[in-house]
Amino acid sequence: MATVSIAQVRGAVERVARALSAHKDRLTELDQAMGDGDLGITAGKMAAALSAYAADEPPDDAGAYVAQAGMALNRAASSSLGTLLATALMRAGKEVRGQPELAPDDLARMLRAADTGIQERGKAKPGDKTIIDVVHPAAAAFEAALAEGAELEAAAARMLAAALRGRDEVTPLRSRIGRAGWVGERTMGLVDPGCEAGIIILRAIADLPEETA
Amino acid sequence: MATVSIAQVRGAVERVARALSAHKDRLTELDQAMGDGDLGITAGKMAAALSAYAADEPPDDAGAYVAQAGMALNRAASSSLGTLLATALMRAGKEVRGQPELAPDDLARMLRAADTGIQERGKAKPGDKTIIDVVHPAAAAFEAALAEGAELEAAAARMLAAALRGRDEVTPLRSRIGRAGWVGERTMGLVDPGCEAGIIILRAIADLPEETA
Amino acid sequence: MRKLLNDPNDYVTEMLDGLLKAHPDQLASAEDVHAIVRADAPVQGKVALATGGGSGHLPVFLGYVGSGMLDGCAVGDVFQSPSAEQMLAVTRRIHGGKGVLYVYGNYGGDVMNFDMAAEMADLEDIRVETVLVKDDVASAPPAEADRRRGVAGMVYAFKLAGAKADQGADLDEVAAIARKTLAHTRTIGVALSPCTVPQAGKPTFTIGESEMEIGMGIHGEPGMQREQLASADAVTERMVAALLEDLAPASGDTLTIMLNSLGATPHEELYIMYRKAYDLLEAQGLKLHRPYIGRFATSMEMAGASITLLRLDDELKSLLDAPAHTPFFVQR
Amino acid sequence: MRKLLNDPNDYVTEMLDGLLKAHPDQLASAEDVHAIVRADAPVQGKVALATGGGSGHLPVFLGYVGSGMLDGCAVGDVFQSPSAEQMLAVTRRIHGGKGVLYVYGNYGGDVMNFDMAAEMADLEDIRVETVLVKDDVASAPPAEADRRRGVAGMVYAFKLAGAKADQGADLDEVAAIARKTLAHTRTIGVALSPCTVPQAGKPTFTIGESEMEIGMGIHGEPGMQREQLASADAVTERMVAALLEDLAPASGDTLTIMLNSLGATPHEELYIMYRKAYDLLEAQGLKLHRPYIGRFATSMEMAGASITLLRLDDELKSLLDAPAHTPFFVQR
Ligand SMILES: Nc1ncnc2c1ncn2[C@@H]1O[C@H](COP(=O)(O)OP(=O)(O)O)[C@@H](O)[C@H]1O
Ligand SMILES: Nc1ncnc2c1ncn2[C@@H]1O[C@H](COP(=O)(O)OP(=O)(O)O)[C@@H](O)[C@H]1O
Ligand SMILES: [Mg+2]
Ligand SMILES: [Mg+2]
Ligand SMILES: [Mg+2]
Ligand SMILES: [Mg+2]
Repeated sequence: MATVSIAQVRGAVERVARALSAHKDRLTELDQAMGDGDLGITAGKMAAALSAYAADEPPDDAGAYVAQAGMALNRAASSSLGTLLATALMRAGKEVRGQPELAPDDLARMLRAADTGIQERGKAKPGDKTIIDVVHPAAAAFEAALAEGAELEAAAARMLAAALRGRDEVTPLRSRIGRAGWVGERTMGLVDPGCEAGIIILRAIADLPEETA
Repeated sequence: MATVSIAQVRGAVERVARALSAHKDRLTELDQAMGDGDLGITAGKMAAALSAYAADEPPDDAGAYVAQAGMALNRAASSSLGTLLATALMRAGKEVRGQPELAPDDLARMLRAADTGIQERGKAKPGDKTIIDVVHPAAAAFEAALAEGAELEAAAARMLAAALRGRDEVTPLRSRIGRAGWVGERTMGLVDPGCEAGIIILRAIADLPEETA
Repeated sequence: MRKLLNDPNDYVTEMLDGLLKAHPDQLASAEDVHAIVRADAPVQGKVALATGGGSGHLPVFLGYVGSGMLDGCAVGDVFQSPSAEQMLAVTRRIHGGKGVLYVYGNYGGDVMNFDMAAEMADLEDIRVETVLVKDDVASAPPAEADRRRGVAGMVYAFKLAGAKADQGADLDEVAAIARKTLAHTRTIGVALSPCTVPQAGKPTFTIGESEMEIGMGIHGEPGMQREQLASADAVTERMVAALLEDLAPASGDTLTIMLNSLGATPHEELYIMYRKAYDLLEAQGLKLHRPYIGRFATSMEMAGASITLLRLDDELKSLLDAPAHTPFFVQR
Repeated sequence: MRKLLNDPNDYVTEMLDGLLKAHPDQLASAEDVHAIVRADAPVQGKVALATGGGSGHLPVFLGYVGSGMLDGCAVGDVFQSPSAEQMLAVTRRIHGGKGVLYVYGNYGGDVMNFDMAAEMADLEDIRVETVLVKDDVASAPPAEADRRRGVAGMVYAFKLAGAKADQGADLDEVAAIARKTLAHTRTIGVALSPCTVPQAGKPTFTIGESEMEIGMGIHGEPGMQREQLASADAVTERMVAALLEDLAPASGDTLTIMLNSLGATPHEELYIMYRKAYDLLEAQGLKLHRPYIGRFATSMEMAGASITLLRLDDELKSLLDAPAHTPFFVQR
């Protein structure tokens, strides 16, 4: 099966930067409804940091490249989600340290490491209605698809579908973590902004088009 | 010619209180345009203080009665105009100290003393566009009317007509004193709030109806 | 009205009630709760300093009653002069045998009432001197400086005259320091929003969301002009230029500076302005000593700021540096 | 946006630039201007105290860096956590050989970043203890007190732990004082207007002209409920009742109280509220010691106020009374 080159990773970083920037307002709106409304600003800072990062020539270590993207992210945007995403990138990069290119299995391990990293850093669990409810099922679906012999593109599509389902499944629930935890029952029925950010990022990484429905 | 009893003075105090209270909003508006907009509040405080004062049985000294009304006024409303009016009442009362009733000439002297008192306390002159431009011509007209043999009612009407002319003559001018002095040219064409207050008070004292034009 | 209050007519009385409950070791009232004095007044053998004016400007006026600054303060309703009677009550209670200095802002109502109080005090053989604060350069051109309003610069007069009085100086000497301080003090303000006088219940003036008025007074008196809100740097530059033009310090002079919020404007923005003012003044060869940055003379919840400059000589500098201690102002 | 600023992205950096220009004798930066430390850091042989958090709350957080309180502060963008790197820079620079205590508010971003910083400091053999501030009773019921937000009560933790560190106590003892202080500290706030985060350019939330939200957090986090603005007395009564229910002091206990403006609300109104709080607490047989009334933890130009109660024993009382000196907080 095809491998992913560092140039492709760099392309993904650029796509994530563009996607975050394009969806700033939507993230602000969601975060205003149940948080402090800064997620659009955070997304803008992350986008700027990532696009500046991608402007430089990458090293030939894909792992280091991803981990250092995480460090750049933390410097630029240290809100909850910024810090969790920074942690996710650092852990994912660490997982494949030294590798010049990434096989689909590497990508699966990276996604799993990101999921674990987010859970360890933030001390939240699946079902608490956070970005974990997108990343965790996405990692599982990607792994399962590969195990069933799916091609990279197909596995990516299943990953994104699982992520979307994860987001929608927790939408009716009450948020339990972070700022949204303080809002209590009023969060029921509202989309978690971190979930939405997770979707935006995963879709950009997988280079898939937006849902149309 | 008829004299004015202490009971009538008390009636005048009550009328002034009612008139000030009734015109609060107009005074606020005028003071907002060239001052700090508090003249309506001041008028309300003066009205309350005067009506409380008039509620008590007067002594049989008209001069003391008027002077003490001034002191009550200063305690309640010590803005520029409040203080000037308090001074005016104190000086007017002092002028007729010990008298149980007031002849028309006494009233003329009181008005003159009020005019002088206001000028001494506030250090403004006729033409500076202040309440002086109402009180000063009013005092002069009242005196002149009496000298020409007019009855009290006719003299009072001439006094008020002079006061109105005084107000209108300075309206086109630039204010030179107090808060309005800081507004400078923008005061040209605006009615001075202190002039308006002077008219309201003199009209109430004289018990004359409002202009209809 | 976004304000925490009960009956608007009780605003000042309740505020003073709270003040006296909070600081019984430092403050007391003289006859009437609207006459606030140091708890240890009269301080015998010291010239006493009194001020007064409308409420709504805390820490001005009563916030500077305390050791090293003022002995007493007559407290008016919001933006209203106190009465001559209240001023006389303060005067009597703080007089420690060496006379009383009145230092207050140049506003008609206050001047007339303090003049009345001084006449009454004179009848009681209390010697009173008066120094009017007229530091607002925007309120009249230099040729008519006598018509200028008193704003934040009065705090320097309180501080330096208070320090002089603490040294045992006599009334004329203390008055001379107040005059000298004010001769070298200039202030200019900028307003971005109005405030609401409780008894009026509506804003003192209206101003567009993205407008400002440079030179506006602390009761909303008109300034130099109404215009589009500019950047902090541009606003600071204009304010500093207006002050320097009027004060005309020489390169090498030492100034103290006050960056004062009118109320709503946060500390963060004062420091942004200070940064620019510092750069501008340093570039002119001026030295800055002991900046005061915070809320020193407010208009309740008005947004905006004022800048005050005071040119120091050695005497003024050492008086500025003397300790002071009030419920609102502590300097070691 | 009624704010005095330049490029919104430079708001915090320019603010810090002004701060360091204003107080070079008291403050310095460590590596990055967003890491503020005492000018005399590290103080050898003293436990160092660090905090951090978003900007827009002055004097919280960096305003309490100074003698008798904190040694350093990591400074985030407005309402944004600083990064772990900034915290590490502060930690390194203030460490005087006796360990570092982190005391900061319980917000997700801050917790994650301080945890990362502590892990990194550990690799450099700097011992770090962490105490989270969770004093806002409106943010979660008592059973979930661990989820509560940290608000104005943190100032008491800074003050008392700082005083303990000054006595030469070791890290565990200083941390224990911070924990004990916070165990006896409760805060509740009420908001009357939003504020505007410079980079967002619009108000953090909307609230009607005559509405209030009791229990709202200092970044506009939702409170207990939105309702019609009531009188100052009624609002104070509800706030005090909520605090007493949670803190449950006994008659005869001594409390200290903080009446804190969120920004725009003027001192005058804090004293009106203090008056009522005083009457209510006295009526319960509680004694009040050393009230703090002013702006201690703000949300820029938000209108509203918070009340904090801290139950004192002799140890806490003497630590509260110890002197302190920062550019924003002077106690003799
Ligand atoms: N402890 C946590 N664990 C996992 N996800 C979290 C956690 N805290 C917050 N999040 C996610 O972050 C999102 C909010 O991000 P952000 O706006 O950066 O937070 P804040 O402004 O509160 O620091 C939430 O919607 C949620 O998905
Ligand atoms: N020095 C003065 N001499 C005479 N009249 C004055 C003087 N100052 C103010 N006034 C009058 O008082 C009016 C304003 O009264 P008021 O609102 O009480 O003043 P302020 O609010 O400035 O204390 C002016 O319109 C003017 O007529
Ligand atoms: Mg957020
Ligand atoms: Mg007026
Ligand atoms: Mg007035
Ligand atoms: Mg946030």
